[in-house]
Amino acid sequence: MTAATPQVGFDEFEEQTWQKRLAYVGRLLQRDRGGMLGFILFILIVLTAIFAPVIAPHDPLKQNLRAAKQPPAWQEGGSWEQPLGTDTLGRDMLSRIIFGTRVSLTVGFFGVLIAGTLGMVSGLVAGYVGGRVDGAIMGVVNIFLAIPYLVFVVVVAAILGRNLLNVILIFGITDSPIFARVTRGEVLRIRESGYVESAVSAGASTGRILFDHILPNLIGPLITLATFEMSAMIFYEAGLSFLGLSVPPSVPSWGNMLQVGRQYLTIYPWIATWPGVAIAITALTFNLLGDWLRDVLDPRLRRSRK
Amino acid sequence: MEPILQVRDMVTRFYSVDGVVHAINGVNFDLYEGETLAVVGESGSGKSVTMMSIVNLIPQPPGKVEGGQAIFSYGEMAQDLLQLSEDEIRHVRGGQIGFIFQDPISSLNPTMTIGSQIAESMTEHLGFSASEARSKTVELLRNVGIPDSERRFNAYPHHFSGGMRQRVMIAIAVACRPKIVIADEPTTALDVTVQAQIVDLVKRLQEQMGVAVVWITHDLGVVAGLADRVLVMYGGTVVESAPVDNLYEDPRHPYTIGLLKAIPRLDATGEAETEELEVIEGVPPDLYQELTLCPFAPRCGYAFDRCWAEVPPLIEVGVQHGAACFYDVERGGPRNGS
Amino acid sequence: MVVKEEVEVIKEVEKEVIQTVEVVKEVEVEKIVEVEAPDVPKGELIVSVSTFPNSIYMPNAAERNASNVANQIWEGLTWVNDDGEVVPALAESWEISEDGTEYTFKLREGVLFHDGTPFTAKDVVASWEAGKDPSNAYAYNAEKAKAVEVIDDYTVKMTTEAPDPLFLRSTLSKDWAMIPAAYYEEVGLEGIEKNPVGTGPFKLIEWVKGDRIALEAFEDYWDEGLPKVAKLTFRPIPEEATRIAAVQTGEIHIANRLPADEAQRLLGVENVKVVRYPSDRVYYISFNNLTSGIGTPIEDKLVRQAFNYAIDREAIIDALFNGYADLSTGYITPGNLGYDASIEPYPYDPDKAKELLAEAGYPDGFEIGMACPTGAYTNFEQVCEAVGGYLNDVGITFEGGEIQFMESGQYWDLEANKELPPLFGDSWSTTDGEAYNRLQGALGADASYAAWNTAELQDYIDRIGSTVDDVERGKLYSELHKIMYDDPPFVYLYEPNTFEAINTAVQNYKPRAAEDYFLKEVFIAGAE
Amino acid sequence: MQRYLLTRVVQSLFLLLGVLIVVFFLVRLTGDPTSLMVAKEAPAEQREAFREAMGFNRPLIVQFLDFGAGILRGDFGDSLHFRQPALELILERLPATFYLATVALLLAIVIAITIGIIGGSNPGSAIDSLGRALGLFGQTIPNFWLALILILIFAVNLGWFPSFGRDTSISVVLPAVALGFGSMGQLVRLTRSAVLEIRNEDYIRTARSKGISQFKIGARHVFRNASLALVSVISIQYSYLLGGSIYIETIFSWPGLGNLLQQAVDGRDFPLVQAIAFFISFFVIALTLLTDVAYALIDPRIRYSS
Repeated sequence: MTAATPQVGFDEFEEQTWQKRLAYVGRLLQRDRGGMLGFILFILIVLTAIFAPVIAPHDPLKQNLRAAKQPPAWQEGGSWEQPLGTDTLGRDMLSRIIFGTRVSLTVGFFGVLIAGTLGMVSGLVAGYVGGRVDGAIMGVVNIFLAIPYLVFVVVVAAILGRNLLNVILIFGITDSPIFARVTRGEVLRIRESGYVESAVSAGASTGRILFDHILPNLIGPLITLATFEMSAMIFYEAGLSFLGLSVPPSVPSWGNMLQVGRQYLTIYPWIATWPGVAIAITALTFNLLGDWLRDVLDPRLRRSRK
Repeated sequence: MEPILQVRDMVTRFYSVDGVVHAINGVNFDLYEGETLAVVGESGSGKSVTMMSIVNLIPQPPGKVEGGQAIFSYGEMAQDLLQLSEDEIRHVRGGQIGFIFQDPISSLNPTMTIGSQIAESMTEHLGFSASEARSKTVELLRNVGIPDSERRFNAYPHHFSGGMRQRVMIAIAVACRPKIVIADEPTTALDVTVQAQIVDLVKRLQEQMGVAVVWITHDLGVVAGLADRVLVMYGGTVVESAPVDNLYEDPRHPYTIGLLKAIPRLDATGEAETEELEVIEGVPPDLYQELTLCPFAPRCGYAFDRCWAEVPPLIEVGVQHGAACFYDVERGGPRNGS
Repeated sequence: MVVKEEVEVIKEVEKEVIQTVEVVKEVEVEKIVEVEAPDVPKGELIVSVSTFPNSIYMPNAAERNASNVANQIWEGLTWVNDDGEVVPALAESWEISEDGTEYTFKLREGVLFHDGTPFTAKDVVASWEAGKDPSNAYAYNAEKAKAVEVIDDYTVKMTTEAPDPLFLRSTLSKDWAMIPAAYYEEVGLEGIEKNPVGTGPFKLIEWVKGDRIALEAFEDYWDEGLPKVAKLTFRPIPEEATRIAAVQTGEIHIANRLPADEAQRLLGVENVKVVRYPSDRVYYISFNNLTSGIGTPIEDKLVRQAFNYAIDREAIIDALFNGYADLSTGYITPGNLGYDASIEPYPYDPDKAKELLAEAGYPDGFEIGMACPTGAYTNFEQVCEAVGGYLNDVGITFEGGEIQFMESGQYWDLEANKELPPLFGDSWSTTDGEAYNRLQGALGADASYAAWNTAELQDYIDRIGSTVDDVERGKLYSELHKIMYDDPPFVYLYEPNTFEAINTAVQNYKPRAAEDYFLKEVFIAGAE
Repeated sequence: MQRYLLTRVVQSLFLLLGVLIVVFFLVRLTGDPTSLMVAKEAPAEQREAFREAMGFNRPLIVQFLDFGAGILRGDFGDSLHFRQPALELILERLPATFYLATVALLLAIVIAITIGIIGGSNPGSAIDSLGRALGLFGQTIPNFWLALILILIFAVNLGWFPSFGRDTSISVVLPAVALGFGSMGQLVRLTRSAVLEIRNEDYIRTARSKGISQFKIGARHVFRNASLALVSVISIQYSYLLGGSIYIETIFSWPGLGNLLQQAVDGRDFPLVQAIAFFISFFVIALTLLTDVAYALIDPRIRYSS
């Protein structure tokens, strides 16, 4: 260190008590207004998803075709009964958007969980064992990366049929190669660093090395990646809906709502606007959060700051 | 003799998440033409930041030079470097003041040939054409002891060993025949055997070019055979400034005294002396606090009430010898007027 | 049998359809300058198609967009005119034998193919042979003729296995394309498809796949004075919103297949008029009594009636089609032969539905499987959702908790194998002016897509299929209409309207209920 | 270097083979295209005859070997729907997609690099804020939605650009913007964070200590190193763009491969799906190879050491 640039102090971070850590996270958030915004929005979105039945004014599936396509309350012909208006089947937009949070978060969370688990395990094995195993695993990963995403998704969707579980599975499978690549890269990087070598020479078992040395170092980059991928999945869901391959039309997912509203974009703009806004805000949230997490967790950035 | 560089009351601060870091708190020193000035201190003492601040090399933000002067005089010209615009100061950097950094591995651009990295500053400051710069560079490479320099012009940094890279760094620093070279711990990252070669190289070039060298180090041990004068820094201030012999024989600041006791000395036979090395008790000062007392007071065995109340200025204690201490070590009591 | 009789009966029916073609928005009258058609072909007419035509050779043109391009290049022996009459085209006249299986055609003389060769009897034989090549998707259309013989250069005799009421109207008018025999011999089927040579008013200049199909006027066309435009270009634009944008900017002249709501948007646009007309396509929820529906409550007639009462179809039409669709009363639609106008659509009466269910022994409703395709038809997913909601209201719940939505390819596979649940949604169109094909396809004992069949229905279908006399056939249709209303094999939903947006410069364009385009008389006002 | 290249080429060939196998069997798992190809009214015998004629009733492995042998002859089979050789169809459409995706990518790269480097070098400046905003919006606006809005504004209301097709030289503008927007966002972020990281590198300090002008530091030192980060993701971005072209080409009626792929998948046009998947994979793999070589050219460390 040549310049006495003040350090954000990660090294001390590890030894501090949780109160201090919390306070520290608070300070970090305070400094990064984007991260702060992302954090607050994230909490709000998660709360919305959890308490959807409590918050939503109506049943999101309750149709009333005689009151279809009502504009938002502040426009002429709207009512506060349905503050954001109604869709083509007369269902309450606000309630559907609120319940849509559940679908999006479920898809994002479990999709990333599956992709992350699959990817991490294969990446770990590939990176750690190396040699032919590495070659074989990365070969498969690369094949999957080289196949056009749409062909893959459409075919899998056609085989499995349309439902929430399948959409999660599809994203879980198609997204796992990215996690595998990142994991493998990190494992290789960590393996080359001195401390794993010294642990090996000190006779530590493979399991110990994995759990004590490699896994803790993987968590940062993987959590960051997961955040971005969750945002991407909310997008993919909308894309799948565009092709009519996402969750069944009856499920109030933002993608479905956007897809239905697309054809009314100029006449009944609210039908497409709200889900669009919901997608944008959620994607924004995860991106802000991801940016911030990357700054805080990525060891490479940490290093370069010194 | 007029000093080539006069630094007065320089203050530099860093604004970070956790608060304001008071990195430099009123630094004063002079640098004379052709001399070697060693700047000594532990990490965080502000020795590098001082030198970076002079030529606007500290990262901004978070860093900011908030006060003082740095008068740079050569020939008829005299200008306050701190007042120059970035465009003006950058011609001083590289043109008049060259830098050698600690880690030659990360300090060279991995994607450019070493030749072009040297030639770059010649074309920038001396207005050389590409071919002129190239031939000068080859010459310079030879001069800093890189064999087969014609061919090595197109080599990349990763082809070189650490010592060779440091030679390249040195070539970069002196490429435009500057008046001052600031060497920031240039040997710390190198093998012991290479260290001596690098020191010799710098000395040789200094003689050839008559350049003043500021040698930043945390190791008082290497200073003895190298420097004309020494500046000891602590907590962002200069605590003692003296000709090198003076400092070793007659240190006047308790911190310097502590430092000197912590150096393992080799006697003529190469055996380490048997007497035990002393360690300075306590921790370095908290730079988040504004400086209102002697920064060394918490660790100082001689500290008395005044030391806790004000910042001691650099007091003339001998010929060219200053110490920032209210306590007169020689007399064994508070300095006169204290 | 006399040909003229046949024509009259149908004329009545078809007239009704044509009258319902409605100009939703006319341009202010003073703006229309009285324009006369040019003497020679002038200007370029640009028409959008909503899909990428797969082939512009009739026996392979997969759907209406493709066949509409083919219609301009090829011609059949007969033609169904705008009034629904079967009129001579490449055949000048014809005679039908007593038993209705032998047709003798007198061919029009002086007709030239695009390559300059004259059209004669041997070309008809070649066309038949090319059409029934098994690699053609619609080979069975050509196979409807068992034999085609050359009598002399301008006389041809055809034989069908049994009397076929649709042979002249359908098969020979739009399913066969007359190709030059010599050219066919030279280039084969592949060559014909790639570089079509027909007798139609336009000939192909180039087909830039995915971009445009460019045609130009055929100067030696047999029908004097036609066509009226010098160039005719079809542009495939699958996205509705883009078709609407393009007709607004004037990049295209005719935008077809627009959704009702979007078409409304064009009402304020100066250079565009919007027309709508009913299309002959029935949307329905089918019941199954052949496989998955055996042993379920839907075998009970009362239950099936209850379903028809349970659904507020008017609300569905208002909400999803902006009110522009007609309530369906059965498989025989208002434009079809034998339509019984006295039959009223089932009203929305949930109480009556509950009563009927109770009477059938299901006072609390029951659970049953239902499926719908996705990506197949405009808004159909939402229609199914709405239907589901109404059925829930009378106590019907679905297996697995919800309607199964399936990608259309997979859906039709299951449908063809009769593996769909007892309730499933679909639609069936026809361009023949009568419902035979649709009835046979959805209810016939040996039809792939049939899920419902009874002896009574089969008997009617068989009789209709062999009755050449239109009056007799019309009566049979009417009876069947009533039977299928009282004992419904389907929940009848709606017959949608088709919207098109047309540039006001386009003159003499007459959209037809069958959505088939014949553009030889269309011209562009002010074209240079 | 030559050995490196050779290994990579061989690897790529294996990858391509893997893609072929996976695509072939995946596509067949969706079922049989007969229902989609043969008219609803057609009698059962004709369905069987069609199946027979197309060879769908043969064992899968036989179909695959046949397919493989065909490819070696340069024959990808005939499209079922379009009734002409799949290869011919693809070659007709390929240039349009290639052109669109390339324009979109170039647009994204040029804008991303300019804004990323200028913004990243001056954190907090107006251009940096613009870059951050672009980065976020690129991730939060679905491209098909953007496409529709662009048509409304720039074709219908302003009349500056055509609303569809590829008729004039400016036809590419709207689709390229809609297609490249997401990539632009990602690349801006990437460039910006790479620049922020590089800015802290010691060699940049060295360059500054040499008194090199800000512009030259950006152009010579930062750009070259930041482009390493960009080059490594360009093949990934390109494959994203090819995926996105499915939506964009459909909306703009652009006569390209994405358009064709959607139809082929919809209609289970097996030979066409296989051939398109193969070609897109081929391009992605070739591009990956190319970028790796480019990477090696830019980064001297790789050139000699691997």
